Amino acid sequence: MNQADVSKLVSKLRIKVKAEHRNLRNPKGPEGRIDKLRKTVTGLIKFERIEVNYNRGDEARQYAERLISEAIRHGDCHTPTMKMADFWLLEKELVHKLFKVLVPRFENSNVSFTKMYKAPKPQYSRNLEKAVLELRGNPYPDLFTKQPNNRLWIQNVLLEAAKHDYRQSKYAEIAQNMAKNEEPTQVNSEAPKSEIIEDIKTQ
Amino acid sequence: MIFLEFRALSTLPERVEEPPQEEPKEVPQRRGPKSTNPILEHRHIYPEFLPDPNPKWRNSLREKMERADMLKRRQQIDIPEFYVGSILAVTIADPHAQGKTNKFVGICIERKGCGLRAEFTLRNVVDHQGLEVRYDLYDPTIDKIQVLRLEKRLDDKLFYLRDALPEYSTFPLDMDPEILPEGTPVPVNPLKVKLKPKPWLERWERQELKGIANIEQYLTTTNRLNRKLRQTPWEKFDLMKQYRKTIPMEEQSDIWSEVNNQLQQLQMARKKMARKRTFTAPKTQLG
Amino acid sequence: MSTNNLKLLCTKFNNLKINYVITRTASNWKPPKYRPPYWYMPKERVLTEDNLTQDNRMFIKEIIQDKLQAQAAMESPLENISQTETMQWTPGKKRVGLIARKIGNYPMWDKDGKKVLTTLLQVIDNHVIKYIPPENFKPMIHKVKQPQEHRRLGCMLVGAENIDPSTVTKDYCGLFNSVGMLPKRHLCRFMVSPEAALPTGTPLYATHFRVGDHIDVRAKTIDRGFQGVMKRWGFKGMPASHGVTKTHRRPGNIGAGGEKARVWPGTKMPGNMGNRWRITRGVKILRINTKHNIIWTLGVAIPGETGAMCYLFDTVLPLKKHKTSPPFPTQPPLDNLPLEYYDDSIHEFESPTISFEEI
Amino acid sequence: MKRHITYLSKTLNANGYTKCLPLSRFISTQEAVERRNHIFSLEKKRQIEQVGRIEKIEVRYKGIPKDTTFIMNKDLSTPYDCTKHLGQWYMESSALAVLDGSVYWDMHRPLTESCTLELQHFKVSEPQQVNKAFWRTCSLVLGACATNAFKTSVPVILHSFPQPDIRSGSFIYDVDLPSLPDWQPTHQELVTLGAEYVKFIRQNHALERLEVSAALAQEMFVDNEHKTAQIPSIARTNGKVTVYRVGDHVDISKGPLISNTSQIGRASITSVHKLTGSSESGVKQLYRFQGVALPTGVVLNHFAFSILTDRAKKLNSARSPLGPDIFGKKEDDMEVQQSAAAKA
Amino acid sequence: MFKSLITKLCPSQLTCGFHTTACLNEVRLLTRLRVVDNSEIGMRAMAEGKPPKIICVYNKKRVGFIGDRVMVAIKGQKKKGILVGLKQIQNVKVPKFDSNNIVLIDDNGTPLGTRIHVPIPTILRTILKERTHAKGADYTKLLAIATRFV
Repeated sequence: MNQADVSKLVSKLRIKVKAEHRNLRNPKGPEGRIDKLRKTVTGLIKFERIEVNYNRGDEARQYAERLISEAIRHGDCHTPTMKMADFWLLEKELVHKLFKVLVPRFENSNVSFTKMYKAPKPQYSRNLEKAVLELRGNPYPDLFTKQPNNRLWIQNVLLEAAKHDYRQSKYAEIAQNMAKNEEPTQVNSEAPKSEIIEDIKTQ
Repeated sequence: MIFLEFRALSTLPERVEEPPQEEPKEVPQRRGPKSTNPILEHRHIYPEFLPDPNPKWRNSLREKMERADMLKRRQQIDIPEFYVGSILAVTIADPHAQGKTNKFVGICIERKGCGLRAEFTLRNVVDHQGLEVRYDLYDPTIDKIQVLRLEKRLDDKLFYLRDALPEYSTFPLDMDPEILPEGTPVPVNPLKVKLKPKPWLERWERQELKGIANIEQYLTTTNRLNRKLRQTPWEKFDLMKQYRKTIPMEEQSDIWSEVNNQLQQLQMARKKMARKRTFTAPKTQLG
Repeated sequence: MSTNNLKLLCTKFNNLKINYVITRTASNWKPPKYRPPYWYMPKERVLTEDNLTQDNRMFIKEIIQDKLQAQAAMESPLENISQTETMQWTPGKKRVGLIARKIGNYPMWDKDGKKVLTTLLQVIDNHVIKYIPPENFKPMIHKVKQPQEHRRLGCMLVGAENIDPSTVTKDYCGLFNSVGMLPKRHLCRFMVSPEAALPTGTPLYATHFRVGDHIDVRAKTIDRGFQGVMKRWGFKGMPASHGVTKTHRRPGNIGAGGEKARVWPGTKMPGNMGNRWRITRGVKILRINTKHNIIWTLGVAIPGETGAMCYLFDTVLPLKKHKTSPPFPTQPPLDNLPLEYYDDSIHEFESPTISFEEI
Repeated sequence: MKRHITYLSKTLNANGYTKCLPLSRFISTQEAVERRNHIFSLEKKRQIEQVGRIEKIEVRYKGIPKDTTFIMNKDLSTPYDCTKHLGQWYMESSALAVLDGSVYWDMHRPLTESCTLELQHFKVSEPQQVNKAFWRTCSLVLGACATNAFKTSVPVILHSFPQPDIRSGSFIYDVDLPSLPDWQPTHQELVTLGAEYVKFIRQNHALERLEVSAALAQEMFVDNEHKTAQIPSIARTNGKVTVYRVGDHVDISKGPLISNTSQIGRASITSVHKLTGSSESGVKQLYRFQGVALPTGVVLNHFAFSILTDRAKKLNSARSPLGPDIFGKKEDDMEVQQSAAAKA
Repeated sequence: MFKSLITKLCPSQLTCGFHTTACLNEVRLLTRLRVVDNSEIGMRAMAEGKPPKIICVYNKKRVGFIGDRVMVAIKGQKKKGILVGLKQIQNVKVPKFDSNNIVLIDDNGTPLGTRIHVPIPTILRTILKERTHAKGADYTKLLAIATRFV
C-alpha cells in the first residue's frame, strides 16, 4: 500500500479517470507519448473541437482538464503553472488564450471543461475507434440537436400531473399525522419507531 | 494589445463588450492560488489519514472505519507530529526483552503506508553497527513515541544515510528532547551528508538528492553519462501522473473535516501534557 | 392397399437396419445443465432515452426513496413470532447465508501484539425474497424419470442491495413486487432445512453470524485474463540462457507418444486465469459492526477484488462447525445491541496499550 | 340491403328521427355497428361524388426537409396526401396538420382552399394540440374497444367522453351497460380489455372524418339512446355533426384527431369505475372506462409507466355526465356549450 | 557510436534487459559474514580482511534467517556459527543490520569468544530458547555474552 503524495494539492477532475494510464504506441516510449499528447492538447485548446482516435483523445482530454484546472486554481502569476502551460501548449499565443479566455470561461462552472463523443468509424481503415473532443462553450453548432423544450411532451405532462397529485396526498398525510400526534398516546408509541427507521436507513 | 490578440483567437461571445480598461483590475483578484482550506494542512502532519490513491482499493466505508479505528488508537497513545529527518525515541512492550520493554532511538528515514498500515523506520548507529528498526505506527504494543528533535531534512527519504559516514546517523541512546518554542514552524535542517566511497547500495547519483554533499567526486564519466541518459525531464510535467498519486482537494477536505474535531482535541491534550512536563523537568534535575 | 403395404415393408426394413454410427462418449457423460433455475428472470434491460425533464426525474427518484423508506420501516416478520415458537437448533440443521460485499483489507492486532490482516465484508440490505419448501423444489426437469429423490432441504432466495427499478426489466421487478419490495441487485439461492425457513421480507443482518464462528465464503476470483503456464499453474519455465531460445516461459512437453499420443484431459495449459467461483472454507470471524453490518474475517484469502460480491455460509468443515446454538433461524432485529463485537483473541482499538508481564 | 338502407335514411331525413327510436330494440350491438359503418361509407361516397369538377389549390408546405409547394385537389386531397410526396416517415409520424399557422386540421380531412401547411408530430416544441388530439383519439378508440370486447349477450351503449384533459392522468369513456348492474372488473378482465385495446390499435386504422347533417347522425345512432339525445345540442350551432370512423366503429367527436391508430404506442386500460346518477337523470348508472397511453415514439421505462398506471386507476375527476344539471348535454363539446352559454 | 549507445540505454528499451528491483540480501551459500565476537580466530580473520564464508545453512530453505545455525569456512577451518543480525529486510520491530553478523560457536553451542561487541536483537532470546533442547546443544550461552540488546 502506498501513501498519497501530500506535496501537491490538486482539484478533482469532473471526468472519469482510469486507474492506469494508456501507453500510446510510440518508439520513443513515455517521452514520445507525452509529445503526442502535447500536440493533441495544443490542438484542442486552439481549435476547441477536434477529431482523434479514441484512446489518444481520452488521454489528452485528461491532460487538458488538468491543465485548465491548474490554471484556474493558481492563476497566471504562479510560475510552476506558467511553466506547465508553456510545456503543454506548443504555440505560445495559446498560453494567453488559456489564462485570459478559458479561465474566465470555466471559472465558475461545476461540470467538466471538455466533452467527448464517440465518432463513426471510417469504413475502410484500421479498426480504431474515433472520437470527437471539444471544449465546452465552443462557438461551433452542437453535435447533437438538443430538444430545448420537452416539458410539454406528453410523458412529461403526465408525470408532472402525477407529481402534483402525489405531493398533495403526501402533504395531506403529513397533516393528518400531525393532527394525530397531538393526541398524547400516539406520541409515545410512534416516536421511538421513527428513530429506528432512520437508523435502519443509515445502515 | 495582448487582449486584442486573444480576442481574435477566442470565441467567447458573451464577453465581447468588456472594456480593456477593466482587465488590470481583474488580474490581482486572480493572482496566487485560491484561498485554501486551513484544515488541508493536516495532510503534512497526518499523511496516513489519506487513503491509497489507487482506485482499485478505494472504498469509502472501509476508509471511514479505518479512520475511526486510528482515532481510537490515538486516544490511547499520544502519536506526536514528526517528519522524515526527526529524531524519535520509541518504547515498545517487547515479550522477548529482559524488562519486557525496549527502547530505541534513531532518525526517521522513511514514513510510508496509509491507514492502519502506516509505518516508519528509525536508523541509528550503536557500537559502530548500523541498525534500522521498522515500526507500525498503530501497533498497540508501542508504549510511547517521543520526539527528541523535531526537524525536516532536505529529502523525503533518507536511505542514503546507509551509505553515508556513520557519524551522520549516530545518536546517543540517552538523548534529551529538545523542545521547540510553541508556534515556531518546523525547522528544515540543511545538513548535507558525506557519502562513503563506492560500492553503494543504490545509484544515488540518479535520484536528484539534495542532501548529499560529495557525490560528484566518486562518479566516473560513465556514471555521469548514464545519469544524463536516464533523466526523465518530462515526468515533472506529467499532470496525470501527479494526479494519480494524490487525493484530490475536494476529497481531502471531506476527510479532514470528518477527523478534524478529534484531532484538535488530541492536540489540546498533548499541549497540556507538554506544559506539565516543563513543570516537572526542573524537579528531576534537582533530584 | 399396395402403398400401405409398401410403407409397412419400409418400416420393417428400417427396423432391421444396423446403426453403424457410434458416438464416442464417456460412459459417465451427462447432458450439460443449461437450464436456468425456474425463478430466474432476465435482469438486463436495454436502456433508452426517456426525454424526461429534470423535475420529473427527481420525482421518480423521490418515489423510489419513499418506497425504500416504507420498506425499511416495514417491521421484520420475525418480531411477531414469540421466542417459544422458534425452532431449536440441532447440529445437522442448515441455516440461511448472507450476501456480502468485500470492501477491503486492513490489519488488526491480537492480544499478543501480533499483526493479523483482516478482510472486511459488508452485508447490505439483505432480505429474504422467497422460500420454496423441499417438496415443491424440483430444480431440474429430466426427460428420463429420475428415481424418487428424498429431498430434505428447501430453497431460500435472498436479495441484496437495492437498485433503481427502471434499470432492470419489469419481469425481474415482479419477483420482488410480490414481497412488496423494490428490486435488488443480487439474488442468491441458499439451501436450508425446513426448520430454518424464514418468512419472506425478513431482513438479515451481520449478527446472523457470531464472533468466533467459522464461515465458508463463495466468490469469484479476480479475472486475470489469458495467462501462460508460469503464472497460471506456477510452472518453472525454462532457463533464461545456456542456449535456450524462444522457450523461456513455455510449458515444454505435454505428453508421451504411442497410445497416449494426444492431449490428456486435465493437462495444465495456458488459458483464462481467474473469474471462477471458489469457496474459501473455515474463515474465522474476528469482529462485527452492527451499525454498518460489517464482518471482519481473518486473512486475505477471500476471492475477488475489492467491491466483489461474496456469499457467506456456515462452514461445512467438521472441526469448525458450530458447537453451540447460533441465532436460529436468524437474529431478529434488536435495538439494544452493542455497536461492535470483538473476538476474545483480538486487541480492541479502544483498550489501552498492551504490556507484557515478567514471568 | 344497401338500397333498403338508403331508402330508410332518405325517409328518415324527410320524416325526422323520433319514430325510429324503437328500432334499437331489434338490432344487436354488432348489427348496429355494421349498419352505422355502412351509412358512413355511403355518406362519404356521396360527399365525394358531390365535388363534381375538380379544382386545383396551392398548398405551401413549411418545414423539414425544405419548403415546397404542392398543387392539390380541392375538397379531395388531404394533408396525408401531401405527406405522401414527402416520404414514408412523414406519413407515419405526422399526427396533425396546421393550416395557415393557426387552424388545426385532421390529417385525413380534405383541404378546402389554398393555404400553408405544417405537420406536427409528438415531439414538436409546442405539442399541446397534438397531445389533446392524441388523448381524444385514445378515448374514441377506447369506445370502439369497449364495444368489441363484450360478448354479444351484453348490450353496450356508449354514452360519451369528455373533453381531453391530460393532466387528469387518464383518458376515459363513459359506457352504459344495462345488463350488468353490478360489475366489478377483475384484474384478468382488465388485462383482457387492455389486450383488446392493443389488438385494435395494432390493426393500424386510419381515422376518417366526416361532417354529416344532424338528421343523418340521428339515423346512424338510432340504436343509441344517449347519443340521439346528445345530437341536437351538438348540431345546434350549424346543424352539422362531426363523425369519425376508426375501423368499423363510428363515433361522434369534435376533433381533431391524430392520423392513425398505429401512432398509439404503449397503452393499458387501468380501471372501470361505476358512476351512479341522481334520481332526476334518466340513466341510472354508467361505467367509466379509464386508461393511459403513450404515443409510439415515446419510450418510457416501466417504473415511470407504472407510476402513471397507478395514478390512472383512481377515478377520473372529470364531470360525470349523470350530474343533474348537465343531463342530456354533450361533454365532448364543452367549449361549444360554454361559448353558446356565453352568447346567451 | 554515441547514438547507438543512447538507443541501447534508452529507458524505453530497458524494461526487458535486467532486474531493477532491490536485491534481497539473502544469506546463502558463499555469503561473506562479519564475526562480531572476540574469539581469536574470528578477530584474526576480520583483521586480515578475510571474512568467513558460508558453506552450509542448517535449515530446509538453505537461506539463513535470524538465529539460524550456519557452517562457515574461516581461515581454512570449518566452524559453526549463529546468525545474529541480517542485512535482509526484517519484520516490524526486528532490527535490520548494516552487515550480516555471526557469532562463532562450537558443536555444543558454547560461543568461542567471551564478548559480543555489537547489539543483538531481542527476538534472538526467544528463538534461541526455542532451539535449545534438554539433550542437544545449549545456545542460550550466547545470550549471556551479549553486551547490548536492541
